[in-house]
Amino acid sequence: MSRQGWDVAAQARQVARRLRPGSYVNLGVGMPTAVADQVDPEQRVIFHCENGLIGYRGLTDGEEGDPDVIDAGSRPVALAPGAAIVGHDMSFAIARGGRLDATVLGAYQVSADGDLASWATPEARLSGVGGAMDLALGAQRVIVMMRHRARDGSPKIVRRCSYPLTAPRCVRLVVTELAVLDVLPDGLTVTELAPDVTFEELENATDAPLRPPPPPVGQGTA
Amino acid sequence: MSRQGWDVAAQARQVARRLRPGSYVNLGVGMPTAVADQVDPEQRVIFHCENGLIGYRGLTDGEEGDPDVIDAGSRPVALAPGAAIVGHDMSFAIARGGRLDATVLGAYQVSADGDLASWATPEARLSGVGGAMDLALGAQRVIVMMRHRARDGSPKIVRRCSYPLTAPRCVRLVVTELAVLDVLPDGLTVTELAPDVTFEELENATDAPLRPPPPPVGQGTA
Amino acid sequence: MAKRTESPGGVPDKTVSDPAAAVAGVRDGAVVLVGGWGGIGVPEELIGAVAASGVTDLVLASNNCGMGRPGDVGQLFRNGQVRRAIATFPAHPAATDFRTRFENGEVELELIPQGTLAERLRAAGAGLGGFFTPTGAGTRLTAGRETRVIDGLPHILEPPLRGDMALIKADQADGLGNLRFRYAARGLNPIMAMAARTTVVQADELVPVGGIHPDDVHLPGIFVDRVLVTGGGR
Amino acid sequence: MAKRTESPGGVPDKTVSDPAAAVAGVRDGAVVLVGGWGGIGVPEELIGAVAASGVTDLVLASNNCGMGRPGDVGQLFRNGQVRRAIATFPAHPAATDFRTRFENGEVELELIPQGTLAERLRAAGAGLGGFFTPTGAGTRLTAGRETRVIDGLPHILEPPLRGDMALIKADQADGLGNLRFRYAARGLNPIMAMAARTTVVQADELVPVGGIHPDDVHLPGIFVDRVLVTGGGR
Repeated sequence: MSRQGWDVAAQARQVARRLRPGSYVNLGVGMPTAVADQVDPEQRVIFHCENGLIGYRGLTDGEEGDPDVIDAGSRPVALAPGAAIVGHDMSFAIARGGRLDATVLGAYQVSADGDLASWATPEARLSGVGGAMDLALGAQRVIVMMRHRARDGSPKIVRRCSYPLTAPRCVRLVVTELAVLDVLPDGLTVTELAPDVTFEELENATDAPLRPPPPPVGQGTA
Repeated sequence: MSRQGWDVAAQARQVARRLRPGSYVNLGVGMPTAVADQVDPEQRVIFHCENGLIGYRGLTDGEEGDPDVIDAGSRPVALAPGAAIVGHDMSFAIARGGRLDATVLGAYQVSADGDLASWATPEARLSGVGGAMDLALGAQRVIVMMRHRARDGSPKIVRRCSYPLTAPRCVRLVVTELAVLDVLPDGLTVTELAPDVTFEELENATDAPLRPPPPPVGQGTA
Repeated sequence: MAKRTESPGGVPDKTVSDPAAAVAGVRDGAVVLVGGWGGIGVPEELIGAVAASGVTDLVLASNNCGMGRPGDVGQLFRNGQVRRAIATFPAHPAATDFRTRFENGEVELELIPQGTLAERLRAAGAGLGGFFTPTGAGTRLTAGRETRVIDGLPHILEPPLRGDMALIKADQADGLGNLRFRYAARGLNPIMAMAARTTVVQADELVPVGGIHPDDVHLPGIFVDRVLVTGGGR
Repeated sequence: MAKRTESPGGVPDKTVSDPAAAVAGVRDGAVVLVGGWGGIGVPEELIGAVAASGVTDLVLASNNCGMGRPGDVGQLFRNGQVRRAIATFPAHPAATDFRTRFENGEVELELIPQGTLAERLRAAGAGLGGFFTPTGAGTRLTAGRETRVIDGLPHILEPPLRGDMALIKADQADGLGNLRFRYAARGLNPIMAMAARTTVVQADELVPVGGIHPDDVHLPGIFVDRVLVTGGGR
């Protein structure tokens, strides 16, 4: 079965182009690590990893990494000019202290009012929390990058999370392979749909009310 | 009036020779700073200053200091081989965390049970505390180095401090220009008298019971 | 955090051209954190700029309240710009400007142990709500404060100390605000930078971005908003 | 703190000759802190020495519970040496040794957020009695814990996390135990060193005393008791 919507690189580009130029952005484990590979260098985004790297970039084709320079997924990356290294105490001081303009995190579920569930499933006895709670709580803007549905097909964007929360009411933007959604005080608004996805398909894949994207420029009704 | 007892350098040597070889020792503001000049380099004591220097020594005659290498009294000192610099957060983590084998502090009063009063006089509206409370509380061994009497002639070693405390029951050793005294669970014991001082003179200058020094070796009564 | 500027090439550049621009936005009533200890690591140009700005009613957190040196925080007391001082060693004999104001009842003083000052600043920077420290327990300095016995030892609950603006002094800075300090001039400077909404650095030397090895950055630029290069120093 | 040895010349020398000597004194029931994150900064020689020592009933604090690499903490679970694990990410797919013990009820798990782990270690090293953090408030992970609303935000009271022994990995060490770490291999290693009664370092390289510039020491030797030089690494 071919994947509907954006591939991971395209999905990462959707995240990347919504990062403010010159801002400090944490990339969490899983899918979000791909954002460092897809960002436009002209944006001069400075990527933070919970392990203490501040200022890294994805490797270029064929570039060899340093074993001690890895991202949240233990994947080799490279230090950018002006990088700085800190220990975990300082790395999480940065996170909790509000110095991150944004964090991009994976998730199991996101609710219509921005609750984030990303660390445990209801049934599993064993789970891992890592740095997600500190990041979700401390970053100025929490961006979730995830598949739109779980492996069993169930929606991951829901009215109310059934999975244990990472932090309540923190998510501001959700980027899936199907769409980009803003979490606004009055609900979820679709900002952009992947080219091969209709609003009705998106609604069917989502367990929460959605407002449609604005009409393309020049095709307004007014 | 010539000073009775040890001069400051000799008094500092009395402190210095009681520091354990290879130990980490903080030197506080005032008279204690002189200890760095008088210690035997063979003892390999590593001096800590609250400002974040770990591993310094007094300047040698004619040696020029670096303006950014100063002790607790803002006096130029020199870094020893293997020195390390930390910020104040780490410097006081070291103090409170119990990593200092000893601290040498000045005092207004020391009580017979080791209470330390070193930061405020009862009458002054304005006083300064600096790092004394953290050091007195955290160091494994608190050594007081001070004049035996206040400027007005009143004893500074007292049954009970009338001045506000820096920390209770923390002082283990007191070195004045007249004598060296151990603060033991059952009271003050004189370990050594300055050559020109008698035990009776010391008792007259002290407002707490004193036990006399042991007889010199070879002249015991047994 | 202050708005960041960008140079034409798109590289974030936190350098500013003059002391007034460095402290722009400091307001009456602001909590200002000023680095320096024992006369070193003192951001004299920035203190002078705050003095020149004429702001008043400041809450000033700093290790001392002046040591009688022309560029130090003493001038802020002399000018009557400070409402309240938070310090560990305000009683320096040469701190006459502070002393006069204090004795006339024109300045309040919050006296705190140096390790507690450091830890309160760090707690603010680290996004913590407070901490329990054994320092000062059982002394006049903490009378009436919330106390809890932990592991048999009384501890005082200390709140974070946040600043609206931090004025700090570094040895080297790059355009991203990565900093290095020199010997004991490090002091309170890094944790004050962490604790403030807007952090302004006076640096002796500007180095190119990449000129500080990543492992040798003492304070990452993420805590720094503006850098004034003075070329002074060593 | 462990007793320090001295070389014949009187210079304190914290180097030890072999892994067994490095971890000497580790006892049944000890709280052992083990550095490393994501497979780097892992003190493999020291973990191996604890495995070989045969001690049991350990409380093991470490970011993960193994990642399926031969030298990592997984072997301590395989050997049945651990009673309780304190970790942030124990669920690595390759942590099969831990998972088996956990699912059989043979190992307890205390799962804590990574920033809280870091801060609890630092609090122990800094002689603090605990701290309030907003992390984890309102989640299942902190259910039943002491909570206080500070500045409108619920905070959890977290206790310090002290170790009997820390096993850490550094890039460079001198004989006084001054350390440098390499890039992201720094991680939890410095704060674990601060938090333990006895800190043991596995260093890739021994440099002469004075070989690290004082401003470039990442962790001062005052926190270090023993150094095992492996010559491994880069």
